[in-house]
Amino acid sequence: MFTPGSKYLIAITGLSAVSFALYMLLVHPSAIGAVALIGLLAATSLLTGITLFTRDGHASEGQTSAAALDTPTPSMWPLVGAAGFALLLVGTITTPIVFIFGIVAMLAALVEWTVQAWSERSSADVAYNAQIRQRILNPIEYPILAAVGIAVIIFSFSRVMLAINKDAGAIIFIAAAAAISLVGVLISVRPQLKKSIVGTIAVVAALGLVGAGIAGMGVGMREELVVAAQEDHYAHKECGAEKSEHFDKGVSETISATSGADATIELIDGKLTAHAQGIEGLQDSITVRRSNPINIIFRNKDAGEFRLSAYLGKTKVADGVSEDLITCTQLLPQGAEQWLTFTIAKPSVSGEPYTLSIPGLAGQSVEVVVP
Amino acid sequence: MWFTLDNLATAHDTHEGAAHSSTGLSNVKLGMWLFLGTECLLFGGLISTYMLYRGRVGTGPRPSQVFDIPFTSVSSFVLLMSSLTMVLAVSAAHKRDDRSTNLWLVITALLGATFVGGQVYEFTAFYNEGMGFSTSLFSSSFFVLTGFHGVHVTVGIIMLLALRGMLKNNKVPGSRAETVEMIGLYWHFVDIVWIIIFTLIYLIPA
Amino acid sequence: MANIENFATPSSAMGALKRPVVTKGWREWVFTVDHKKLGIMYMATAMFFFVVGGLEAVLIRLQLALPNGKILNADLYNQMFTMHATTMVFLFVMPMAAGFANYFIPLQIGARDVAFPRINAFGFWALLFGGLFINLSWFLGGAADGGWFMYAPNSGPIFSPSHGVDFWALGLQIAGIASLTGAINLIVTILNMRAPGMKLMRMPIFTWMILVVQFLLAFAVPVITVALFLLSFQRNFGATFFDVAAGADPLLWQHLFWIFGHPEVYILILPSFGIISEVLPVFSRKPLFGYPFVVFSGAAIGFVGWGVWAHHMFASGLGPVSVAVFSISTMAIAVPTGVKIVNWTLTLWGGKLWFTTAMKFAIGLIVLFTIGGLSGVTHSVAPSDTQQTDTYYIVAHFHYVLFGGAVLGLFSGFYYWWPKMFGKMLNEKLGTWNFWFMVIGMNLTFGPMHILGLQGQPRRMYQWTENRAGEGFFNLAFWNLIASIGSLVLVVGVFLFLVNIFITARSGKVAPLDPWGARSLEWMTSNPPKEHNFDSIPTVHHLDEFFHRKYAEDANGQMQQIATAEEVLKQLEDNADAHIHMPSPSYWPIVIAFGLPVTCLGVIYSIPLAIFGGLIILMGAFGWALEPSTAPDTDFDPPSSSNTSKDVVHVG
Amino acid sequence: MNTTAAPESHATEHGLSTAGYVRIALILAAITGLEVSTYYVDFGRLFLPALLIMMVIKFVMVVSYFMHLKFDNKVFSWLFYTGLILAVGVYCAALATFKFFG
Amino acid sequence: MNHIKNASDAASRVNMLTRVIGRLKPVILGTAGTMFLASCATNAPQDTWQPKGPNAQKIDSLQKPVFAVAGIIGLIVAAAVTYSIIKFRDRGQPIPKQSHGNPALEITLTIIPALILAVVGVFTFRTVFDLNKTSDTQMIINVTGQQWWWEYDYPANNEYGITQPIITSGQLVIPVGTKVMLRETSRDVIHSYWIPALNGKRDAVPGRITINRIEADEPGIYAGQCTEFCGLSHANMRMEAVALSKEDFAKWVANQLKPYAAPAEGTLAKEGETVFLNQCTRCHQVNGLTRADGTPVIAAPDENVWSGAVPNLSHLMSRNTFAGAMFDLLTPECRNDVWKSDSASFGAKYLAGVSEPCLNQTDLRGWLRNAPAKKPMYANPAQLAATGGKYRGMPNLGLSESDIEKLVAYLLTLK
Repeated sequence: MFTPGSKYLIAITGLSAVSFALYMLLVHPSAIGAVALIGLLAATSLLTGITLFTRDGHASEGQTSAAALDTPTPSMWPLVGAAGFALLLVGTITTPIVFIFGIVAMLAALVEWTVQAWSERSSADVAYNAQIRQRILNPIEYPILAAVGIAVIIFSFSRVMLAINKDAGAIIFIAAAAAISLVGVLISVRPQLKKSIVGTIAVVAALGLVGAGIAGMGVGMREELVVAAQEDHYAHKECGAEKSEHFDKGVSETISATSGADATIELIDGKLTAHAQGIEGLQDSITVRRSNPINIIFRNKDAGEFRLSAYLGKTKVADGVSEDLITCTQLLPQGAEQWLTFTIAKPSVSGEPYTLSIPGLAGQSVEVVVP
Repeated sequence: MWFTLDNLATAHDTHEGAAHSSTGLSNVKLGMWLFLGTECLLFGGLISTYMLYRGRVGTGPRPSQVFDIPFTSVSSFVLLMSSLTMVLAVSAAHKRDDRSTNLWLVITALLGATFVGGQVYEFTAFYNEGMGFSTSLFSSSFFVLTGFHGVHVTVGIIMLLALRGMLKNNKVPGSRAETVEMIGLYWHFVDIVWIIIFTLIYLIPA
Repeated sequence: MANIENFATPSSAMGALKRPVVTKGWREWVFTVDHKKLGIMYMATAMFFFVVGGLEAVLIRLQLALPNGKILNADLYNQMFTMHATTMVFLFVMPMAAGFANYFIPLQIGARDVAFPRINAFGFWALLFGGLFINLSWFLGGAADGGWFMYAPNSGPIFSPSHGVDFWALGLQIAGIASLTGAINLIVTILNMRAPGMKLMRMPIFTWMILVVQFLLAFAVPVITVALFLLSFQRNFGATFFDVAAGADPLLWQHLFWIFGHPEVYILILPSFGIISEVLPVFSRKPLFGYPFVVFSGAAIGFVGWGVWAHHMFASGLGPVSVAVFSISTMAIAVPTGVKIVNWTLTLWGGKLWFTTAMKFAIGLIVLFTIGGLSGVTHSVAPSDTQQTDTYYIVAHFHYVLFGGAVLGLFSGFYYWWPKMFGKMLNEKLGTWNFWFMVIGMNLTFGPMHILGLQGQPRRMYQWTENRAGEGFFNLAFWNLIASIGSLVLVVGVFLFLVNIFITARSGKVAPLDPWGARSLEWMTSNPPKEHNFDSIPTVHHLDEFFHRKYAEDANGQMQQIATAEEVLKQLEDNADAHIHMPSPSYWPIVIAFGLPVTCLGVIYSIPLAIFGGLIILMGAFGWALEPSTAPDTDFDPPSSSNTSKDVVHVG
Repeated sequence: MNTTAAPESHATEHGLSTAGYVRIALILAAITGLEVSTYYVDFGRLFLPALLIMMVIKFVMVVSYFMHLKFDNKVFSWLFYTGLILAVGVYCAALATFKFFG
Repeated sequence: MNHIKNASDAASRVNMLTRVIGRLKPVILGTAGTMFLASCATNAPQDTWQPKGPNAQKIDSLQKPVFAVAGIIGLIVAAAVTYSIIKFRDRGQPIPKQSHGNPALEITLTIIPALILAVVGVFTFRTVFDLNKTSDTQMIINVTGQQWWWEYDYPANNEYGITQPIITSGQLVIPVGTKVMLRETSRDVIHSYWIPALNGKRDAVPGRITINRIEADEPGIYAGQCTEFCGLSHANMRMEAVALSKEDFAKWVANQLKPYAAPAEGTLAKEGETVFLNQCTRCHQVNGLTRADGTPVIAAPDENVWSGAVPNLSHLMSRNTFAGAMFDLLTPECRNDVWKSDSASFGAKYLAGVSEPCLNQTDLRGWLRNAPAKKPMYANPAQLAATGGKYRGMPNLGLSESDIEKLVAYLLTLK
């Protein structure tokens, strides 16, 4: 009991399934292609399912075709489909985004057009046909439209925020929220407000947002973020006595867990002392395991800002050239503490000890012994 | 998440309506509150993970180096206001004032979308400052916690808009007021989670 | 033009698709929302996984029968014990209990279905697909190999490079969704849909225990959800949660896992407690001794169960304060458990005991669970636990609890409720054989493990060596062999049950209306129950309502029969409700549930597939929300004769 | 819409009047402002307790008024607060074993 | 089912039975206990009921009474159930009174176990804190687990003559009567250190340091096994604790600190040293070993193995085991000789190390020939994508038989 419509859809579904399988198996699959084909497959199988399930919806051709064929309604979907195809072609030679837009537009056109054509043939009654179209497509259209709407708002808004500076951002953010709320209040307290005015406000706001979003995209990110991305300044530690502009900015945290510390290193009265876990008293050297992340807590109890710097031996950068391996905490103000984790793989050799020291404070160091 | 969506339509499943139930309460509402109770344990777990890991930064920035308190304060404020508009929608629904219900639902959704937009901005900015998903324990747990919250907000927005569409087409099953109220409960829950996140994660330094 | 009118009717104007109208053949099961059909499907699924998990167990025991076993290699062995535990816990005991709950809760509280029938159907399909999804990993590069506790960092991408752990984590996530929805559904059902007059303290004890279990599930599942998300994010998206080099603390996983995992233990055992608390009174011919105590001890176990999780971590270096506190709280939970055992024993005391197979299993539970409970007390003592944990002593302990407790209880339930579900009596003679093979087999298998453990054989070893087996005739080699032989006896026992099902289906005795002289509401309907359960909802005046409708005290204080079960039922039928609305079947639960494993496969292999799965779920959700509330014909006409389960079908 | 009555006096079956809700929202906004001010003004030792207390107040207000828990059947409160208290208790205990609070 | 025709007859029989049972109770209890003990293996090396040090002893004296109490309660329940089954079976008696319980009895039966548990709780509490006491520690040893072996390093400790850190693996050597603190951690996954005769287990958690205390009363060798599931060869991750008298321990320390002695020129062992330098020093460290040009050899296990460490072989033949204590370096006869010796002669036998006739050639050669075949490890180069090409265990080096011959000769010199 297959209607011609469902046969047609089954065929398309089958074809898209085959092409998807072939694409995944034979062609080197790319995410875009896979998404496109699987989208096609999803859409066609959904339509197939719907037509199959609703064949008891009086949509059989014989009953209604004669009447229906006389009343073709104007449709924008062929146009959308064509535009989608154009975008797809443009996309293949420019950027993948355009390609995806093209695919999406074509899919949407395919689905809408097919369902529209099918529904128009289902009876002679236009209202009934519209209803049947709605019945099938609304559940698909609503979520997609909602998702697109949300995505546009989120995307545009975030582009604007990225483009302007932090302070202006906060102000614009609150202004936007206030505007939305105010419009809400306005409409709410003036029930006689005309629909057209509300519509105009909505369209203007939407256009404004999208325009601002595009402008924001054009401007790109604010300079400080661009610089941050280029420099990656939190990865670059400066382990001497200098005060790094970024790395040392705003250290006031204390560590929150102390369960895994091998030793606590404290700076008190200009002296560096070690307290190894499980050993009573203070030591001037700690024995640590090789090849194991060593967690050390550095606590600055002296006035002034100090950092703990760990010398971890040398590493070969090229034949005959080696470099000191050093890691460090940030500059810590008095009373602050920070976690330092490092790993030493090779045993200590006499004469070249591994050490923990305070840059700018001579003569104070804790030896790290690795058996 | 989808469970909540289900509330759009479950009212008619309960062949014994609220009036006949043993407690005199609606099944859907009882289920919804229970669901929110279980969500406490979900967010509790994520928040605890963050609390445990917030100070553990090997590479990359520490919390205080990236957080932008003025911006986040505005975010919190926006979400708080959306709670107000949501409650107005619920209130209007109970008064059978369709126009106001629709209006406040849309306004709530818009405020929610602005919030999520702000979050997308925040994530992008953090990423540029060298804080990727895998950078440190702090970054992983931060993104997972706030990301889960963001997903909850997004689901809420979708539900609000879907509800708006269904109201338009008269397709809301069961009592409309109750359906609006259920989505309202979900939305407020997302708000109270943010109240906690804002204080514990942003305002209290690691 | 007539069509328009059709569309304008409220029921059909709402949805994109009509609800299924054909309810014959496979559609009867696939699109059903009937709690009884779902209950049976839950049980069938669970039984299937019980056999799978049992075969895994047998392979494990065969490997360990002799020193340096060669049947499995180390890798396969690790997968085997991981999947054995996962299957038995998540895919056998939990779904089996869910099946019993689904089938009998509405019947026991006098309801016609659960609160959210479609969610109920979704829950079942999600569980089935989740279970199949986990087991799919066997064929796709190997199953999970980190143990069911999946301790980090051994579960990380470096130490477990196959996709097994991915399948495991995502599959449990799916099963977790099923459990969570099921829990919310059953709690609402129990709270809201009780028959008139059924106060909380008149609810059957099985219903009570299920209520406690569902609360535990509702609050415990989100915790494992968090843990599994963290694990999946680490394995699939490069998060650092358990990456020790980045400073992570592996104990985080242990806490999250056991905060879920300990309530989980009670989730597994309490349904069986509920079952035997139904069975013992029926076959002792007297009410459950101390009903309120049993109820409150169940609730107490539920509460205290949240405060004991760290006893699984006594050896992990929590520090003395935590260890001491959790040690004490663990001892505390023994008290309400003890209360239950006392009450069961006192229910037998002074009764008129009828030793049916169901009763045998129930009594077996009392004794064997007591052994498991007491061995549990010995390692609530934290210092002893550091000697016993991760040895076979623990394996012995929890198998006495879970096999001697949970499984025997479930089997008791099979024999007790089979006539109710299928209208035929399971063969009692075969049942007795089944019982003895299982009990002897289980004691042979798990009893020696006490000795193995106390004499120092650790768990999870793919081989053991004679070097550490000691000397003498009764050395560890001997006990390992005995345990393996016992497992085969156990297999025979379970096989006998399957045979019994088969024989009963072929030529079983048709069950009388009230074969056991039962006491609670689920027996106040035909065998099997009609689609709408009760022709009229009974009004409840007593705990054990059915019994009190059949018996009353005479002047001498002796119980005398005042009505037969048939008469009680007749009375209900005579007052049948005129219009009974039953929920209509639906296409969407299975569609949404199917979207879940597709999405998860996508997470593992390719994101486009995940998007596709997401689309299925989204479409399913909208179809769900927009489908009409009923199928075209909804009204049900009252029955004309008593045995009408066949004629009455219509769920509209 | 009645915009004059005090929130408490106008508590109906479904909660407050519009003005009542707006009032609650204003209080919440004010508390949020106060919270944010801790970032700029040094509260000394009061910092942590003050923030936590304000958080709890906001939480409870939203739950009680916006979510109507105050006006609704106690069963809902039981269900929700059971989950909440369980979560707080269990997770705080877990964090305590990591020496989080000391 | 047999139907007993005469109910009163049955009842009297039952009564007699219960009386007999009551009289025999102590006998039954005693027999059950003895039977349980008799049904156990003798001399099981990891028996948890054979404490050999004060820590394990504390646990033992705490748990034995608990076992006894649990056993008695179990018997009472079993007896009560059995009695009910016999006494109250359906013999046609009328339907019993529908009594719903007896609150007083219930409360009593709730309070009694609660009291018993409270008593147990008090003792548990004390023992927990007692076992966690660390202030009187006399010696510290770092214990590091990795897949699938244990490394021990002894920080410098002048009191015991340890002038510079000692590193060893497989066998932990401690002086008797000394309170030793083990600081445990792991380089990869969680392991658990467990010598049942000396103390309960304690997990070695990566990123954490956990503390466990052991002390042995008498010289001897105590077996243990990793008890936290740690992957493929978890079953093969064993360890032994060797307790030596204080004097013997000093000798052991002195031997460990002894500098490297190169084999004499022209011997097979010298050729073995060359093979070792070429094949083994990528990962295995032998302290003091130098290349031909005199530069010290420093192994780089971190570049080849995921855990970043492999056993240090400096004094291999002073140990009795290899490959994570999975295999013995001694032949079964020699091993028995050491394990079975009394505490007086044990020290000397252990310190003798491995001599050529005692060497377990089969396993050692097999190991050198193809290690992954002897012990499951992720050592297949094709499966190392996840670890970036690093091994998790010893790979198959493809050594020739003559190389193996030479290596064995060389290894025998590492006393």
